[in-house]
Amino acid sequence: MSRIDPGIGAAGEPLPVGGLPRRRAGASLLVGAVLVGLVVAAALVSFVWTPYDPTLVDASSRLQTMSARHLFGTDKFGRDVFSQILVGARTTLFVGIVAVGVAGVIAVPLGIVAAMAPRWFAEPLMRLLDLLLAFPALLLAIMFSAVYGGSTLVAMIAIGIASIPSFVRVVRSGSLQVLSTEYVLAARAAGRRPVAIGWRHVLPNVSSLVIVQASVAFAIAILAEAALSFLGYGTPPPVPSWGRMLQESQEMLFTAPRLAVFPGVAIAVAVLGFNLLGDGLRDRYDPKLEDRR
Amino acid sequence: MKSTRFVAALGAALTAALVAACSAGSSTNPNPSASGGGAAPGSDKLTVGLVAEPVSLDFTTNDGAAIPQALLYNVYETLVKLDQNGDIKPALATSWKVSSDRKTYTFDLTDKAKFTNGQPFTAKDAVFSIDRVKKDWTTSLKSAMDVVADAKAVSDTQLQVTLKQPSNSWLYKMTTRIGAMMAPDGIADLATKPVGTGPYEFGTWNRGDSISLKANPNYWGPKPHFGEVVLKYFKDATALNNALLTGTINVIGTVQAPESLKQFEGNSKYQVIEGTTNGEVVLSFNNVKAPMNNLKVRQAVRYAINHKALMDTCWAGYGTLIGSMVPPTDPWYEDLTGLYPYDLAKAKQLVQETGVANTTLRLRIPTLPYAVSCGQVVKSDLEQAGFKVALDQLEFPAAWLTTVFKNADYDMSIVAHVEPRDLGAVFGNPQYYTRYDNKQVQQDLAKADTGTPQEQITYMKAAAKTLSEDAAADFLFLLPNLIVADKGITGLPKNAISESFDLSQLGRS
Amino acid sequence: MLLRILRRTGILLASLVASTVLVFAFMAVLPGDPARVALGVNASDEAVGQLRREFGLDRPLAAQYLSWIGGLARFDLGTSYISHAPIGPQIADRLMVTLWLVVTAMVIALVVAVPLGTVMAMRHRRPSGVLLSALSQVGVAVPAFLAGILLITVFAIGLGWLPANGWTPPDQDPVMFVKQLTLPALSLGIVQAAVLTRYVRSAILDVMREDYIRTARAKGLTPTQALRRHGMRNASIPVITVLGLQLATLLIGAVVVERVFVIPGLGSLLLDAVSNRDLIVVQDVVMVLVLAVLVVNFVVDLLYLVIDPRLQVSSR
Amino acid sequence: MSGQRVLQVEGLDVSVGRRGLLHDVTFSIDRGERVGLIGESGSGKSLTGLAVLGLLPEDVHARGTVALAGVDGNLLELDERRLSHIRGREVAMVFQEPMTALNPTSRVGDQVAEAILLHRRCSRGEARRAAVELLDQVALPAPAEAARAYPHQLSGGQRQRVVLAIALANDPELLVCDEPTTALDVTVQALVLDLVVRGVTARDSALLFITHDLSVVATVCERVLVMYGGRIVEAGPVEEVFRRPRHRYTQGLLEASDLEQAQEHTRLRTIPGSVPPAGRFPAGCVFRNRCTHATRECETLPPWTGPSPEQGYACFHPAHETAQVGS
Repeated sequence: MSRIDPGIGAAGEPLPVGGLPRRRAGASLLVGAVLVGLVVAAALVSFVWTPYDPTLVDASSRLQTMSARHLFGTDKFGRDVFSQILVGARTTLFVGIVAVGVAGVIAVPLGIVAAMAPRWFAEPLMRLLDLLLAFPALLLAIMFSAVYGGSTLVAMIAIGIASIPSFVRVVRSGSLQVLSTEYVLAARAAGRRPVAIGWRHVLPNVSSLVIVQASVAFAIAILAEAALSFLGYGTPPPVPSWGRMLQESQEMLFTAPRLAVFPGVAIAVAVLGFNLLGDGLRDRYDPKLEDRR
Repeated sequence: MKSTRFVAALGAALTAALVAACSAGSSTNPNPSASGGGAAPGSDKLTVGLVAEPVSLDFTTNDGAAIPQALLYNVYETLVKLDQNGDIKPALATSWKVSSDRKTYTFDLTDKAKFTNGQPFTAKDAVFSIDRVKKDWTTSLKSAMDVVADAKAVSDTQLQVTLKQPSNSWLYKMTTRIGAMMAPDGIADLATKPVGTGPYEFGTWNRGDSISLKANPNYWGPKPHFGEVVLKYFKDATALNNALLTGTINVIGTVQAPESLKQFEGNSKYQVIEGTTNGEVVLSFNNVKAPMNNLKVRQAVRYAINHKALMDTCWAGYGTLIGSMVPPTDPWYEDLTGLYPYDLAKAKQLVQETGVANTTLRLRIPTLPYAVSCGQVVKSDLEQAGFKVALDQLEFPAAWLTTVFKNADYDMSIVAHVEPRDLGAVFGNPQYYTRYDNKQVQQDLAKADTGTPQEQITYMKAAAKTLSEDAAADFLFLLPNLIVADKGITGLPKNAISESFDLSQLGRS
Repeated sequence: MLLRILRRTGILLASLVASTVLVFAFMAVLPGDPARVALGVNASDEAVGQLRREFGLDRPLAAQYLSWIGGLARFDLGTSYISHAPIGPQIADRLMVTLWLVVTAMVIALVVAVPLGTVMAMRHRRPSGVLLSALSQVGVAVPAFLAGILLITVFAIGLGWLPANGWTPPDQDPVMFVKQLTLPALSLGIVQAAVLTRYVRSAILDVMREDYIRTARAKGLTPTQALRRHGMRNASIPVITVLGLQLATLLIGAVVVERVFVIPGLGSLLLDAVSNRDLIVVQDVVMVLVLAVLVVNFVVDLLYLVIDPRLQVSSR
Repeated sequence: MSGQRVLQVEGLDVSVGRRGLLHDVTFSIDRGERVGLIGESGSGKSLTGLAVLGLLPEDVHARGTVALAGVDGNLLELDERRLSHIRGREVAMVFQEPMTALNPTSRVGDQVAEAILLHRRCSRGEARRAAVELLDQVALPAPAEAARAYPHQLSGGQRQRVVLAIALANDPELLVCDEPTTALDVTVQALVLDLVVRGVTARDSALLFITHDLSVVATVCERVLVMYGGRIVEAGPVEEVFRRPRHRYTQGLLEASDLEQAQEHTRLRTIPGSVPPAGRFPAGCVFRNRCTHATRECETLPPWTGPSPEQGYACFHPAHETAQVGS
């Protein structure tokens, strides 16, 4: 007699100790999606409708409190805060998309290449990226925007570049896993060209990792924009930006605290939304990791 | 054992944590009386909060208003100084005479003044200082001394200065930093150790934080009340307010967030002082470049701006509306605000007429609080009149100086011209960034400088009026001098019309 | 193990050299003339040219680079274009300030995050754990400067317990130093604690699922004992990685909080230098920051060696 | 049935939420007795082992009684502190995966010594010496040096011996082994099995040996419990059960592993279908959806047939004399 053919019971995995179906992962995903949806909805609505022109200065209606006419009140320029929050959502999303876009477009191919390339190439590449990680991204963004001035875009590209290393790392380790699977080995054995393998097999399989990482990077970019705007190096006026609204509200913190509350909450909601979304997606794609971060 | 290993791994951090936690705990012990920091009542130390720390203490090689703000009249003295009303008063020179051809000035100097390095101040030092401006200064301001033909010491207490031609502005300029009197052996380390004859001597400089000035024990004039005055520098207005509210500072020297004054005005612990400055906030035009070279376009801009509303929104209603480049403290001031009243219909009509609506005007502003604030209002106002405006924020100083000031690559900008009597500098020189070239104005200015004091007033008035009528720029408003201080601090300068934040009169009631 | 340390040191040195080139190249492309800013707007071209010669800005870039790193190698950071003061002592002062702030914040973060994260992990299925976890998510979403503003509003202006801003060196007035350090360190620390808590939680959760924890419990250790004796050390490996990254982020992230609390740290020195186009100072500060981050990474790698015996024998 | 009873499990039900994982598991083990628990993956045998040690995950709930000699009361109702005194002293466990069962950052000697220190009053030095001795007992070469090694410096077989040493450190009444050799090389398997048997024999401990490997059971155990779908479907002396399996599942299990048939070039027989996921077994006879003999009758739960819980089966259509017996 010998050991039982594992074939008979392969499908029935033993109950993993501690790994039972969880309801929380779904909750993060749901709450995250709702919060992000809120921000996206605000941005979309602002394209077709805002109660007032968010940049229209009106001295006669300055510093009004919350009312039916001005839902969130007005600022010292008499601009409608609610309208500014709506349009500010656009800025926030724009910022995230640029930063994540820059990082993604560069980092995803780089990560796959780093996984597939021979060691003499991949090793120095990863070291170089480590070095990039050591560069003070926020400060470089400040310098960029100080020097080239007047544009969030420039600063966000800097933030995007700064998030490349972590992106590459994630994509590379995911790609290495995919590359060691049997069907990729088979494809390699069959003589498929590396580019085709990268495109057909690796990319689709790391896409979930990329989405998770993008969600996290999105939140980081939003925080960075808020910080830059707060310092006066971010989105230039009069384009509404939550970070700058917060900064402008400073001098009236005691006389009109609501001017700080609305943008502050908006930033927190957006960041929280993207973080939760990232966590939820991670749990869904990789249940074993539960909620890291 | 594992536990000991774990301690080894994280031990250092945790021990540090405990220590810090303990000390942090003790510090949060509520003790409101001690939160006043070093400026508790009864001590003779005063802390003044200011914005923009100087990068160096050497104004002979570094431009920037922060250096004379801290040092002039306080550490360095001049022969003559400007008082709160804009009049020239004796300082190190107890009296002076002007020759009838108005080219020779004879100053009688005090014999009591001593430099803080121990040397007595004599006419030789005055000659040295004047000559040094021409010889060794590198900033552009040195040109004000070009008119001097010769300076000589008649005796230890008498100085004679001969000008190449009569100049009304020269004596006035002697009240600014170029008139600062320095000692020949006190200039070795101007950037970090200034030596002067003033009521205060330079103490220490915590870079990035504060400059401390100590009362000069050997001062020749009335001794200052405070033994030490600390000038503490802040990056933003809110931090300044918070510092005053929590007793870290006693005085906000220049309020940069006038909206926040509301919280002090009703509070009996504080006093708010409102005065005027020389800072005309100018919406400047690039007068040689289309479309701003068109008078009608410039007029349209001036009609489109609701100055009262602008001052209300962006500077909380503080300040003075001016119709030209002259503050009310100058002798040739004239109310010209009626020349271009707010008239949206007229502005719209002019915009239509000139077809300027098809051009996007670049409003390139420096990253300064008043400019950022006013820029948004100006843009909104102009767009109401049918203009198209792109608002560009350029980092101040570097980016703005290069783009707007040096290369005149702009259509409109907003900047406060804070130098005293700067009409001529801003609009009399076609090379200046306003690129304003008006022969009439230039002639009037020349006549004003070389003429008698009465002629000076007449010609300056004429120049100011021409300027305004020709819409060489729009004059948004005059920056107010806003000071908030603990109740009981006296002698604070009401008006900021000299280059100095004059600390010599400070006291406590 | 020795081989590993040598190898790691080699990487550190190579990274340093590479980063000097990167930093210098970056500065070289920044527009804006320091000489002109120093002299003011009306300065003549001759005067500007003279000052450029004085600074050595007229030399070829390669020569400028070599003289810069030559100075660095001798710990001479050069002289500021604007203030004409030596840069080294200035940076040292500012770095000390930033380090005090950052290290205190880090300690606060650790003291909060390690126990909290552990509790969250051990109760991750119970309502209390889920609630804490949700709270930490909110904490992560709050920008540090916003936390700073709130703290100032409540504790400085509202309650008057602590000064709203400012900085006093510890040797000048230790009491004031601690008072002024508390709020900024808290506002940095709390946000970092929120982030760190989540990492601690997931590291502990991962570890609790490890077989050796089950072995330990089968030996007769309670879950808490098992975690303390066998889990913590292993969980500390990923946490230290994050700690290193956070320390690096904080060195830079401190700049915003430094602004809110008017603290003369490295970040504000850099911001000032940028706006004055004091490029040599900018270059030095960025270099110091990069160096600090590289050193932190190096130390983290060495810590791995201490903690994880698996790395001690084989050199990869 | 002779000798003193060490473990008595009665009516053990284990569930997660509303999903039942173990049903009415009843068995006992006497001092010095070696009992095998066999079944496919997912049959619930590991859970049974964990339940005996009280090591079930937090959200897994157990009902019934688990009684251990020398311990008052039901193990399932004891608090964590009491349990921790029992674990490692009265009852110990060896796990399936030696590669991960040891703390990678701690020396193996310390890990063995810890088990001793936890339950005995002795100095650290004594514990360490005892640990070396234990390592010697499990035939680790150069035990003194091995004690100073970290787990990663040992092979899988060596590590499993360390785990065994930890388990035997306090001469437990009962040793539970959960597939201790599955992850090991065939050559090492025999050695480890031998050490397990020698270890329990020397201490006169009871052994619950969980495995899916019938041959291992045949060599190690005297008695066997067959588990499927969270239920014990058959029990009896090894000889008896393997010669004359009564339950159709046991029969299938034996046929599937019958090497001689395979040598006759016939296709290796397998049990049709696959094990359903935990908690998704059919009502009635848990095996009926894979059983070729199943009838309507099997939709009700087959009763236990046999003289005692230690011997018998639960099947309506037992394989009597018709059972094929491997000779």
